[in-house]
Amino acid sequence: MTLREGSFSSVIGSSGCGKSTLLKIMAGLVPPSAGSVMLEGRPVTGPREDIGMMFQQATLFPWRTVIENIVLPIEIRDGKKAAAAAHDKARALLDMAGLKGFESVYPNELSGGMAQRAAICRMLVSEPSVLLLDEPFSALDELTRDFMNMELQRICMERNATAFLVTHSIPEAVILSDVVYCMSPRPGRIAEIVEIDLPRPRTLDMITTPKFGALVDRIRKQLDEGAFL
Amino acid sequence: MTLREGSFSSVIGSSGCGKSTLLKIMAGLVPPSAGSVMLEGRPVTGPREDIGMMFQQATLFPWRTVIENIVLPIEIRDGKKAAAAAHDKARALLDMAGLKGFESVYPNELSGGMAQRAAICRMLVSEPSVLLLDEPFSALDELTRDFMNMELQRICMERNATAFLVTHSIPEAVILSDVVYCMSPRPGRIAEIVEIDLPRPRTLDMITTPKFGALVDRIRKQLDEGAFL
Amino acid sequence: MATIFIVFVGIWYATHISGLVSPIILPSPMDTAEEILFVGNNLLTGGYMLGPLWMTLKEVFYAFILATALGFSLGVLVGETTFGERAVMPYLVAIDTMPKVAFAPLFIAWLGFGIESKVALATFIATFPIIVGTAAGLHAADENARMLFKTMGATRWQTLVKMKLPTGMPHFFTGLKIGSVGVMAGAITGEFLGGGKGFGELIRVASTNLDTARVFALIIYLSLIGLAIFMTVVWAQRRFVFWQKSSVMGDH
Amino acid sequence: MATIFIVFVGIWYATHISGLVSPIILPSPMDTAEEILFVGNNLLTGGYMLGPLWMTLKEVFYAFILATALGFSLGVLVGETTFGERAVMPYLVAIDTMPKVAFAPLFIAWLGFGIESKVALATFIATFPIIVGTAAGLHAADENARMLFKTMGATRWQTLVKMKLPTGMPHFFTGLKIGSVGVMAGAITGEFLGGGKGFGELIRVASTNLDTARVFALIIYLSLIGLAIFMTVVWAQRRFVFWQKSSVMGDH
Amino acid sequence: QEMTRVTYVSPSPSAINSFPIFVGIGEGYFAEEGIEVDPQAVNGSSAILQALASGQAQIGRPGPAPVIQANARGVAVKFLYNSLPRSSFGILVPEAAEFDSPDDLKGTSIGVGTADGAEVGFARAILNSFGMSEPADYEFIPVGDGGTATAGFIREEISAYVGSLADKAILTYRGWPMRDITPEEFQTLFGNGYAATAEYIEANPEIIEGFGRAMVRATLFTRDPANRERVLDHLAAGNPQEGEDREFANALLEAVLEKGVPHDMSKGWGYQDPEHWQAWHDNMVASGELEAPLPDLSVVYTNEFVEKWNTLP
Ligand SMILES: Nc1ncnc2c1ncn2[C@@H]1O[C@H](COP(=O)(O)OP(=O)(O)OP(=O)(O)O)[C@@H](O)[C@H]1O
Ligand SMILES: Nc1ncnc2c1ncn2[C@@H]1O[C@H](COP(=O)(O)OP(=O)(O)OP(=O)(O)O)[C@@H](O)[C@H]1O
Ligand SMILES: [Mg+2]
Ligand SMILES: [Mg+2]
Repeated sequence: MTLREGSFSSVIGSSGCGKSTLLKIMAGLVPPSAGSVMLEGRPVTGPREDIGMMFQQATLFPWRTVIENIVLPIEIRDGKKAAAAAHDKARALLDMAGLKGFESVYPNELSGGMAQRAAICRMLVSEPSVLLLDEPFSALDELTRDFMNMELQRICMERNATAFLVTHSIPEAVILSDVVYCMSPRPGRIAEIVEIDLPRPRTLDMITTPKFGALVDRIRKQLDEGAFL
Repeated sequence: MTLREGSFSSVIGSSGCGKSTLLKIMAGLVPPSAGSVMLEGRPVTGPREDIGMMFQQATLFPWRTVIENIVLPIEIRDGKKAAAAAHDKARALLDMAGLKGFESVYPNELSGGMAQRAAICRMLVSEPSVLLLDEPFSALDELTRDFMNMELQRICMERNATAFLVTHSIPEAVILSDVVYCMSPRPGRIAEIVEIDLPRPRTLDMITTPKFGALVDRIRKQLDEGAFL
Repeated sequence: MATIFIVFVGIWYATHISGLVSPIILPSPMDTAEEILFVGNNLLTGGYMLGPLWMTLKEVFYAFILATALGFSLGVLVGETTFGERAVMPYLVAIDTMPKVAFAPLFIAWLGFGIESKVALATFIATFPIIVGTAAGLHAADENARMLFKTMGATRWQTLVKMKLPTGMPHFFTGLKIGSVGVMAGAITGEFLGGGKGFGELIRVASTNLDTARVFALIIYLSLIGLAIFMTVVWAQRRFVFWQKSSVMGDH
Repeated sequence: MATIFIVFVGIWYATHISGLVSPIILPSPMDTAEEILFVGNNLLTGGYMLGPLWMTLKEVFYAFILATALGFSLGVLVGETTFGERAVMPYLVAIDTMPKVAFAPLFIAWLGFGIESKVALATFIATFPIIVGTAAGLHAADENARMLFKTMGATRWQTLVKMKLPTGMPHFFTGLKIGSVGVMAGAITGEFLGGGKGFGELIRVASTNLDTARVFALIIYLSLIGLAIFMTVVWAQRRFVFWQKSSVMGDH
Repeated sequence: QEMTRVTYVSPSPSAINSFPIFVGIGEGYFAEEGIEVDPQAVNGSSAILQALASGQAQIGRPGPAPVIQANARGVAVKFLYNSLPRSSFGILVPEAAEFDSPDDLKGTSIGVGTADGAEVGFARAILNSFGMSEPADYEFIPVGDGGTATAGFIREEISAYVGSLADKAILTYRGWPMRDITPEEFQTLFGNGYAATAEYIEANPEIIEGFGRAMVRATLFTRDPANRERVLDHLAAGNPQEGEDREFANALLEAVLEKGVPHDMSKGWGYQDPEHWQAWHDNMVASGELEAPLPDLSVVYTNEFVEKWNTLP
């Protein structure tokens, strides 16, 4: 499995097949039991700081306000001063994520979806060159989700960032990705690799095109084959 | 807002509009700031035990194996003995949720979706007459999700249980519900009540019927109107 | 609280008038109350007890600061490093098990009869709970938070300061609460063992003179101070660990 | 660990030969080692020290059991009820601040010279950390878990037993660790203060006779026992709180 | 024969300081009187009096000052047997120090132990008689036991140490030779002795009789140099650790025996001189330890058993 720089890949597969684990291996958080991960020609042995990762849980820190949580990666990389300077940027990200006005709120006052959005903002704030996303939009309503998807595409294209997304939504995978990896159920293997050759930038109205429908169907069929019951 | 006994209602609305809070108020966990909740003619002042609730987080207890987590409601209601007797039932539920073989595993070895499924099993095991579900299927792949939806319908119809579901998937809301409540964004109000008059039992192939499509469109339009941007 | 107090004094009074216990072991509540007034009066009018009180307060204050600093540092060493956990902790436990009394001569030999040796002993007693609390706190962070910090490329130091320590605050405060109480006991023990012109000495003198009511009165004043220190810690916890429900109230 | 030991003994030896500290205060490492052998030999050959050792072990054992039971019960009272938190806790803090030494005569008056009075004192000293730890643990459960138990119609008792207590286990063990060390110190203090034919008395005799090397040797044996108790608690924690990372290892 | 159990409390675990008890047990003198002694140790005289008052112990060995103090507080405890007629305390200075008399100590700090409040009164009485008063002329520093006292000497924080005869013997034996500069006339400030509550004495005169007789016999036995080995054996049985180093134990015993010789042999062992009691009492009043003089000092001690004790079978 090779991710080209600037490419957008998705992984789709049944629950428990090892997608989160795969992501953790790619981030260098968990040692792989076999095989190796290479990033920009060098093997990944430990975590690297140009990776932005979002876990399935939001993992916000309760003692920091939302905006402080968001600038945390900056604070870690460049110190307090840089973090203070990044407040504007963080506020812009919050606006984008529909969290305007929640800057100084503590995370325990956020709803599930809001926490997830805040976690996305935190990942984006440091402009990482590789994004690893574990079901970032699962707790969002469709509308917000579509909007966030388009934002994500814009951000990745702007920065030529490499993204790797775990999702359960086939349309989401198709609209965002260059390649979709379908995983078979436990033990998870990559069952099929589907190249998505829709033109970039993608727009939401592509969803209604027949080509899009065909791709979705193809992936769904693939997943049905390995169905768990 | 009135829930008929044995009816299935869904709430749909943008993230952060107060759906989880609504559920908590209905369960009697949080006092409402205005209005009151009546259940079977009596006002709900505190939590009641014939309510089965699932939160947005799985909230499994790390010191209990999966099956012990599942029989917990029985243990609480009827004691240890009844809980031991309910192991078979719990195992059947686990099979249904595709968690066969994970009975004696501790929750920290489950994936996100598996934990969610275990939480659903826990809710179902005590056969509550009212089900309050907060995005129970958000971390599941489409296939598992469809399957779980059908199971949920079957269980509710079998027991004539009243169910109230928070979801972000419009098709999910439509296929399961008798009534769909659309909430407007913050501050959350019920913007529209859509009655779903599809015949019961619903099947997955209804999704492709024009009537289904029309309902989905209607709800989507309603939500678009109150869009958050 | 008042009820408990009344019941308590009631039992005390009953024990007293039953004549089962000699007044040199358990004085009557009235005698004790009288002595409390006497001591209070002495303190308020700037009598001879004010100096000792001030001395003990100073000891407690310095020892608490020192114990917090020391306990925190050692707790981080023990909780954060394998070296600390494996190599240092057994020594700390072993040292803490030792009767502190045995160290009094060493402290006096090195630090003299002044306030220093008492501060050292009180610090010694109060440090261990803070070490254990801090170390336990460092283990409290969950897997996801750890991984998140790794992906952010946080240094070990940053992970410690920005994640593990805040997460461990409730544990740290548990240790601090226990230590805050120990520091008072430690100062008095120190004064008992040698030198020191603090409240401990007043208690000693009263005790040798079999003036048990006075002993009780002095001890009650100490308790109030101890309570104040403890409450300060509780207040600090409410203030700094605001995200955790730290009270029973509003719970049911 | 061995390195620390060597460095430690090295400094000790250097202090000794510098002649700065009289051997009455700090014996030489060699003398101490000799005494350690002597005491070990005495114990192994069933000499007169075996009885006292056994006595002290019994005291520690009973006191630990009692302190755990008492500390746990009071901790639940304090952590679970408003009454406990508001009305009982201040008294517990106040009592714990008091110099325990002042209570020794009372314990002897009521419980006699036997093992009971020492057990009482040791229990007294070790209980407070366990109370604080248990109470803190009861506040550790998160909102979701509480709500879940409410919807399940759990009684207060069930919520306590099946959720709050397991959740609070790490805090409880923090208290237990501190208490396990306190119980040893308490037993020895009790023996110092009155009666009891335990190890504390051996230390006291050696100390009055200014046989400091012997004092050190005896204390080292006590420390080893204290360490063993502590390690038992650590082991129990690993065993019972298996879901929490309780060690630094495997962490980085 | 029915044995009566008597719990005896001493202010320290030392068997040598309570030698009549352990020798009496060892030679079976108590058993002959139908008494089974259960020796216990607490920390200091106050704890002894508290143990007596609570009924946990029947006979103890407190200092005279705490006994006066207890009576002043309404606890009727009677001194029965004066075992250290010559002061058990001394103002000790290092052998090499240039102090020879208490008034040389003007302007210095003096360490006092913690075992007994009595030594403070003792030292204060002596220094008062030299016209010195605290804090103008000297300062007391409570230093605890001998170990901390040596620390005080090393740090030059104290110039003298008011300690017991045992302290002197121990310090000397451990390489810190000490000199006693207490003037001879203060030898009347006697040391610890055997006491019981008035109530107990009244209810059990025959036990007091038997107990004292056994002690006198034990004292005589101990004082016979021919018995020294057996005496040391008995003492080692009472406190094995103290008896481990026989030379040391012997030195300590010698010191105790030296201070135990009555001022007037004709009155018998255990006799208490009313004048000496008065001296103690007056000292305590003068120093303020005792708030008011006792109306009748004779309730504090009794010599009524002395004759019977000294009439040996
Ligand atoms: N503990 C709290 N204290 C104060 N405000 C809160 C708290 N929890 C939630 N809120 C606020 O209440 C509103 C509704 O939250 P709720 O969790 O009900 O949203 P939701 O509709 O479930 O959203 P989602 O779909 O993202 O889960 C949010 O705006 C949130 O900021
Ligand atoms: N800490 C762990 N120890 C042992 N096994 C684990 C652990 N975490 C996960 N697993 C197992 O690894 C498998 C893959 O888990 P993973 O979390 O990667 O699944 P996933 O594909 O992300 O599923 P989901 O879509 O439900 O999040 C699961 O079968 C799970 O039981
Ligand atoms: Mg996953
Ligand atoms: Mg929600």
